[in-house]
Amino acid sequence: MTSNLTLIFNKGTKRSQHNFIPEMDIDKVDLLKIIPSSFQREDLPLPDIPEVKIVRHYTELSRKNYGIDSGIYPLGSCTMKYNPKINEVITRLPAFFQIHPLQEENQGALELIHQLSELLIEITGMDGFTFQPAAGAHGELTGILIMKKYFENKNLKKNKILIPDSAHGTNPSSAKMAGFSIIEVRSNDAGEIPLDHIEFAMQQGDVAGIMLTNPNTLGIFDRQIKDITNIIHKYGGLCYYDGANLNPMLGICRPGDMGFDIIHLNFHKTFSTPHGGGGPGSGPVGVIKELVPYLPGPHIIATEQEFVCREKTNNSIGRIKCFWGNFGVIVRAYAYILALGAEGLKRVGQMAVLNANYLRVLLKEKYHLPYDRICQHEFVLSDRGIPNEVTTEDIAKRILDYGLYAPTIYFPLIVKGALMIEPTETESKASLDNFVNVMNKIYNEAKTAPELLKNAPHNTPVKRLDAVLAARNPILHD
Amino acid sequence: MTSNLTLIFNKGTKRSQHNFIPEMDIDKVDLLKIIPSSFQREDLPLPDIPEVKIVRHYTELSRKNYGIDSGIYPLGSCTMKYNPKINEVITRLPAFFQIHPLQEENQGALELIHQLSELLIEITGMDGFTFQPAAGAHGELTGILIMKKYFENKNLKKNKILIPDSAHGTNPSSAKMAGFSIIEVRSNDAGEIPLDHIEFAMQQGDVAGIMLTNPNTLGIFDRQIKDITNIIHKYGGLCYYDGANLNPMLGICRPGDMGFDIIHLNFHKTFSTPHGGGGPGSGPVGVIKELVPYLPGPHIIATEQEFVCREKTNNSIGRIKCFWGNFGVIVRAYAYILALGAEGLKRVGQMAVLNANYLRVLLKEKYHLPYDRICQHEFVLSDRGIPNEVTTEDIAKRILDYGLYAPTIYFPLIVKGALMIEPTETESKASLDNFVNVMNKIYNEAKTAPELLKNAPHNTPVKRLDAVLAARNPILHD
Amino acid sequence: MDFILHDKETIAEMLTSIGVNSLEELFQDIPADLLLKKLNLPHGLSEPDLLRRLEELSHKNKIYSSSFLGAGCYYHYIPSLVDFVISLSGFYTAYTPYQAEASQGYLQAIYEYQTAITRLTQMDVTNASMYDGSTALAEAAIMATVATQKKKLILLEGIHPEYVEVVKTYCWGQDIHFEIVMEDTLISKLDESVAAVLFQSPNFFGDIENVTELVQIIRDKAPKCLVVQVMTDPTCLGVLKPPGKFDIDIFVAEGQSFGISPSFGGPGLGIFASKQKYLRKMPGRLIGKTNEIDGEREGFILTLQTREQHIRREKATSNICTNQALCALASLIYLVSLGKTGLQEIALQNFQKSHYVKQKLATIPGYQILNKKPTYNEFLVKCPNVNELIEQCKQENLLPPLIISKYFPDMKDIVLVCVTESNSREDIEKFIHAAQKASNKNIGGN
Amino acid sequence: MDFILHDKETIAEMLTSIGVNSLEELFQDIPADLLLKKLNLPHGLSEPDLLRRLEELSHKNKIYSSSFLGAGCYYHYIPSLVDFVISLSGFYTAYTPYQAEASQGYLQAIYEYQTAITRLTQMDVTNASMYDGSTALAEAAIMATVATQKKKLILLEGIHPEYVEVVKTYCWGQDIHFEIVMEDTLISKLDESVAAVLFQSPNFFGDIENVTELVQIIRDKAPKCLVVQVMTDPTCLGVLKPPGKFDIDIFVAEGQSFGISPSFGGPGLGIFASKQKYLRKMPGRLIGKTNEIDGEREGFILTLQTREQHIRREKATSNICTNQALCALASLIYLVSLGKTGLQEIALQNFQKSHYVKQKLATIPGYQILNKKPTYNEFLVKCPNVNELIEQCKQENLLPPLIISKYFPDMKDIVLVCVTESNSREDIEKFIHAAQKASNKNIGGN
Ligand SMILES: Cc1ncc(COP(=O)(O)O)c(C=O)c1O
Ligand SMILES: Cc1ncc(COP(=O)(O)O)c(C=O)c1O
Repeated sequence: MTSNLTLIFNKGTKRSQHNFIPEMDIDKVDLLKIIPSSFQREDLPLPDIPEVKIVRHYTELSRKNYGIDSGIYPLGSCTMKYNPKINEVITRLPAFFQIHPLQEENQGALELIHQLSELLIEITGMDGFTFQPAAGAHGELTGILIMKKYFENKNLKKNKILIPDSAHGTNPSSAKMAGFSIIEVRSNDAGEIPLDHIEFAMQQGDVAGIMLTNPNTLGIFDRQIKDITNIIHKYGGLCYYDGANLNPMLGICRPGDMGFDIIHLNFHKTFSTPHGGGGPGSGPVGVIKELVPYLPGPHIIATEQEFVCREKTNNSIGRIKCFWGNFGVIVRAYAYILALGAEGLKRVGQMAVLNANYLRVLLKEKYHLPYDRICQHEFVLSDRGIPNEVTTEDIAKRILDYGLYAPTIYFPLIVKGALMIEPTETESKASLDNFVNVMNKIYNEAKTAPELLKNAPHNTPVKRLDAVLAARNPILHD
Repeated sequence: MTSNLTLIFNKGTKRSQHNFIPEMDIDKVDLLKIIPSSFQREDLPLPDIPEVKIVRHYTELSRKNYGIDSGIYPLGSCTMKYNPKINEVITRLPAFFQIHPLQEENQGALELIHQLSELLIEITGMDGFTFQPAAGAHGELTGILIMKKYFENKNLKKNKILIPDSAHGTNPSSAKMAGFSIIEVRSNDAGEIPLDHIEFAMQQGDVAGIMLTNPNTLGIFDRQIKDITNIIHKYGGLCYYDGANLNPMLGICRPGDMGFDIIHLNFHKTFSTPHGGGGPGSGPVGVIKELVPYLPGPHIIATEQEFVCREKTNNSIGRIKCFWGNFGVIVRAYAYILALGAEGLKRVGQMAVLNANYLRVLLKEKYHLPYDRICQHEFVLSDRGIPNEVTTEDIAKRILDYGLYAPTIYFPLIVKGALMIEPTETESKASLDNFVNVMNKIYNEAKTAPELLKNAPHNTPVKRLDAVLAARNPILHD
Repeated sequence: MDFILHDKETIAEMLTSIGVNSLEELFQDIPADLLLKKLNLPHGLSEPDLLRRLEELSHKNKIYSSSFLGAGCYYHYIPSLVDFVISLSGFYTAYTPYQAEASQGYLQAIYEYQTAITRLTQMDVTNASMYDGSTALAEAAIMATVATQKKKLILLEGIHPEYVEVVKTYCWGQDIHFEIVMEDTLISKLDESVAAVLFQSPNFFGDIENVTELVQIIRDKAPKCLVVQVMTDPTCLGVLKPPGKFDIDIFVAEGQSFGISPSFGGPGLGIFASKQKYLRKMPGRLIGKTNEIDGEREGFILTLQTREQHIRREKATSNICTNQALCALASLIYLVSLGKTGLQEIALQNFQKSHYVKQKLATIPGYQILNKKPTYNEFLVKCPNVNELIEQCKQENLLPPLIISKYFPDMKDIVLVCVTESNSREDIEKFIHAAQKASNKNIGGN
Repeated sequence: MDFILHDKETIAEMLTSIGVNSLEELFQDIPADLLLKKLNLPHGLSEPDLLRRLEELSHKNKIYSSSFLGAGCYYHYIPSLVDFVISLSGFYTAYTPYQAEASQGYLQAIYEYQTAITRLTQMDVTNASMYDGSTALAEAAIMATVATQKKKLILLEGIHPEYVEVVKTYCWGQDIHFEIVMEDTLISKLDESVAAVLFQSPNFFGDIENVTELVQIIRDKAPKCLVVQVMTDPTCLGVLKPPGKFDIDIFVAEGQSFGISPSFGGPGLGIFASKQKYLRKMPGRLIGKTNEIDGEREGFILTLQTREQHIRREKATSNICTNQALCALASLIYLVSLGKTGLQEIALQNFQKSHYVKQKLATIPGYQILNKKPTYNEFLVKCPNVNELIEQCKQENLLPPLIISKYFPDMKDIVLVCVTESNSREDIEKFIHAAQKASNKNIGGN
């Protein structure tokens, strides 16, 4: 079998590539005088590739990849929204892009971080922020470590944490990395958290608190949220808010007001910084006043004259990442918030929810909607009732054939064969109608021509790939 | 018939678009106090389109368009070569991109133009340059006007000009715009210019000179070029060099040495500035010492301290374009020449010719090659012998089906059913081999399945379009 | 550096296929004495060295924090979408869309450009672009002489002086005669022999002409004479009545204001539009909508090519081949990004802000506004001390207005001030301040 | 501004389809007292106003003409191809490639990244990226404790102090103990209970360790102990023997030097590689090559996901989800753009240029190079007058070296100097000159 793939490594020539090497303008000394030969490598198995070939190779690859500029990207829980082009310009402003994290003359950067903190405090209802975390999960770890430190300081042995069964995998995983063991909370039929379970768990005395997202991964706003956080607080616990689903709440309702003590945000979801095919992200963590001293340091303080950097406090959990976090991403989020302002942000929340509900009512005509009620940013369909044993995966793959991207599948785990759909506010009605259209066609195909789905996709650069083979015999590089 | 097309104008909404309007920070006065209502327009039939839709619309259109980053672009006479990415960065350096043509503090720009002039003088063997012309044809007009002025000054009535039948359409057209009438020179069987014809024409006394390109549009270097220019000069005429085909001559042979008096260059061909889908280009004109005073002004002069701008001389033909020419394109050409240097430029000439000849020998196995000899930058096949009345156009359209672009067709006019192929130096052997492969496949298809060609293309966004209909009933806007 | 792809082995292999022994043999047709020994040029530079060199060179130009200079090249905010779109390599690395089926993206975009321009100007037809405003005007002049078969033109005083020079060069090429006349003598100059009257509005001095009146005068006196309008900053069309509503025959403009960087004056964009009846006399490319030959779908294609040089050679309507496609695309993106709301508002802000500056300057001792007609974003000011004003502007890091004597030596102590939406209130206050200081100095006897 | 698409009419229509009467009704599940009245934030800004604001803010940071500061973040020339490729919207506007068939472009690119990194490091396997060098090291530390089932780590003195802090935070989270030891006491600290020894080379002070010896010592004394190497500027691998040749178990590095802008220290790139045998213990995404289920073609897919949080939840090898994909892509483009020739030459220039500066400084009275081992592009210098050196650098528009007492208060009058290929001869002479002036001042008694 000859391969259909040509890796960039097969595009080298025997001609040395000098385009990117500055001319050496210092007299050379024998390298052996600097470094013994036993420290030197013998060969460097990288090819020399002409510039033209590199450009064409990656231009072609980029066209074999779906992005938000191609169309709807309805991955539930991922908030794939349009990334404003101006932000790419702003983050590349030389005096942001070229500055060194350890340089002294950095007032612009410190001011930006400080201002952004103030803006987020208003948006979320928290009292202080750190920007070190590089992504949502990293923020979770940071937040949960703050919990840990808090109880350590109080000399309380609370090494368990409540996490609903609808939670994202990063939640239990992050809690585990902070040394907690997880108590899973089973959601009730309404997709919400049963208060009595929580009360019971908290009564045991070894539970630090709860980690949840609201609206949750079903897209449902937990109506008893205030009761939940009250119960946790009643027993001295802390409430952690996974901000991955904050988008529909912008300008509508704040985690701080819901009673949360610690939250993380995903700039690459809610605040429109590009996902970049899986990062870089940014996952700032906000806390209530009492917990501010626990944040990773250093902190930026505004004095009358300037912005200064205070080393971390004694209570701080310590550094969670080198330097200042993913500053380039932070700049984009700051620009986005300034661009939208109060009204714009509220509009985001409203339109995200409008779009989700519009899809929900149209799609539930053919597809099973296990939690049939007003949703927030997203909703979850199931594969129940799809004819001819067509699976959720089959549907997802068939969607690709229509030139669209598929929803998140098989998550949350509490819905069998889940299709989790989040359109975000940056889809037009025409785009939503088109998605419904495609979904309806696929439903009909499932009835009349199921093989079309079971062998899907057909119009993509490759047909359905063998995940089992990949895992059984991992080929991870050439 | 419902249209398959959605124009951007159909993507508007009733919501005003404010993203790109700065906030008004000056007290407004009633517009009627500034300008009477009879001067004001009633309506402005442009839509308000949300940003997301604009981005997606043009992202999609760009993907429906072949470019040099997609692969070989073998348009003969057009020198479609790779456009270095760094040049796009350089031309956007703020102190080039943002400067005003009438600002005083412009020493960097003047120095650049002056230096580039020096570089081109060495590359072409001329003595002075103007950068006002915006494209090749504009350069031709400029050059021919210089001829006109020259003879006017000498009080000689020379209103005819020799142009070979292989010449590009712009040559006769430009000459006409300068008030000349054209004497077409019939090429001989070797594709070259018969000396006796020229001699005869010049003897008539009313011929100003000749306009030609060498290598010519057949890709043939006229071996008697020196004799040609000598004859013209003998009769007091001037020789104009159409520089569109200079690429294979870089570092090999100079128009100045061939005996030319006036030349234009196409920066967007030879000097690798992007064609941009048909401009902007830049067509600087170079002349011998005697003609320098005829160039459009102002001229840039280097004094000891600075670069200064001298108004045009009395002999100058006058301005040919506002300001300094297409400066942004000029910057790219300058960067390209500095990047390549002496060796790099020669390499361009050599590899361009190597690639063309490689294709030539491989393609002539199946296709008819009317002028079967070593070529320079390009060569011309004909449709003679293609089976089943398949035409040049059919072949071109079928090439598109293989994901490549087609050669220039039906030009030069002296080859019936011409396919004019110029690969340029920036194609790899693999790319050339692939092109040959496709051409051979197509030849076989012409034999065995001619309908495949006659109905081609099949894999493009639209099938073959009706040019006759378009011209009969011109629909030029919505 | 270079962009060569072959290593030595590949070159050898290819030479063998060709049947020659060396690269030199490929140049066998070139007489030996014409073969160059060696280009006397510096060695090539790598990308980092090149970038450093060009950055240093660029730093010899000055960038100002704000500009009060216009005169044919304008600072307007360029939406981020413009550079995003024109940087898509499917656009900027393409050639003229000869193979329509593989170029539908660009063809559609230029068809959209034609649509935007006809809507904006209310003219019947527009081409796919000319080099710039000045050459577009020259081509319009020639087109008028062809359409009317007359060889005489009248240019109304107030056309950009560099445009006038370009028109002059083109006209001389074709033995077309022209005269520049003042508005008040226009009537006396008009007769049957005139092919066209060319005028600029808003004109070089900022005046917005009463086009209705002007056209009336021409039509009355010389009914067959074409009326050609040129404009250097068409953002004013966000508010001003478009040429199509004034019965203009040919309208041309410099499109640089529509999303194209100043870039030392080029590339710009020649906008060219005319009445339907002159379509086949028009220079330049045209994109048309058509159908598949054997299908149902619509598509776009280069059309009416029989007007063009590659088919008609010396009988073509113009010699233009490469035009300014990417700039046309930029201007399309500009127009659709701003939209109706945006373009109206931009024009409004230009009116309002320049009006504000005009009024402020008028209150400073020694300054006098010279325009008697309404103006858009430019106007003429008589100054107490021009050089001092320039100096003060530079000290405030403002790009100073044009000293009009550069073009009109007789017009002493006068500047052409340009104010656009890109001048913030703060910039404007600085400018007023500079003007004040220049006035004080003068009064102080400096 | 905003990025909303619906006009009022559309909103009304959609509300009707949904069956509610108002937008407010969509939030019916939210208790009334939780509904926000109004965000107390400024009004939104348009693009021009936003850009102006951010430009002004950025100008409060200083850009220098050249830098002698490294310490974990480096200035290397970034080829133009890097920004070109990562700006292709198919890349930067995509999500993690969950739907493999519609994401082959990115999947292949990251597979190529994995290939480039394994070739460069000669390690068996590498993941698709971690957040940065510091967190990669922390994850390596945790992975070592999981692999060995031991809870004790040794960190060799010389690891970037901020990395040490991060490792400390992560270790505290999991009750892992660690100790920082000097090289000469390493042997005495090694025993069966140690999960891993972590060391940096070239280390924070610039020293290149004798890795052969170091690994030997560890293997001799504690055969089951893992050896983890970290690196902050892996361009040195153009010349230095790679970790895979030293029997390193886990290798991590900060990849910022590979084509990623400093950007105030982030985003960077966590490079993570290990021996094959630890593959299933590794954190992070992995891209694998596979086949079509029903076809002949090969393709790429996310694989070994059972290690990951979205499947394994609390039993995952790590909590990482979003990683640094676009930065990994940037580093891939950097590596293939430079190629073998380029990377070797870059490393060579870093060696040579820093050596040059070292030697020059050593000749200036009062300066003393403190490194006893070979160094790459950073080294420690004892100065006659640190503050004056910093001042002089600033006057020459040079970003001064790190005053090491920032991290190590006991180390007085010492700077960590970084010299890379991006420092031209001219920059270097300026720096030497600054050092000289600082020395003179000191001797002059200032
Ligand atoms: C609900 C939820 N929580 C947490 C995360 C983790 O965020 P990140 O991917 O930025 O680490 C995600 C991301 O997919 C998520 O959807
Ligand atoms: C031989 C020849 N001459 C002149 C020209 C005209 O150049 P431009 O298109 O830049 O006006 C061309 C361009 O196609 C050409 O190929």
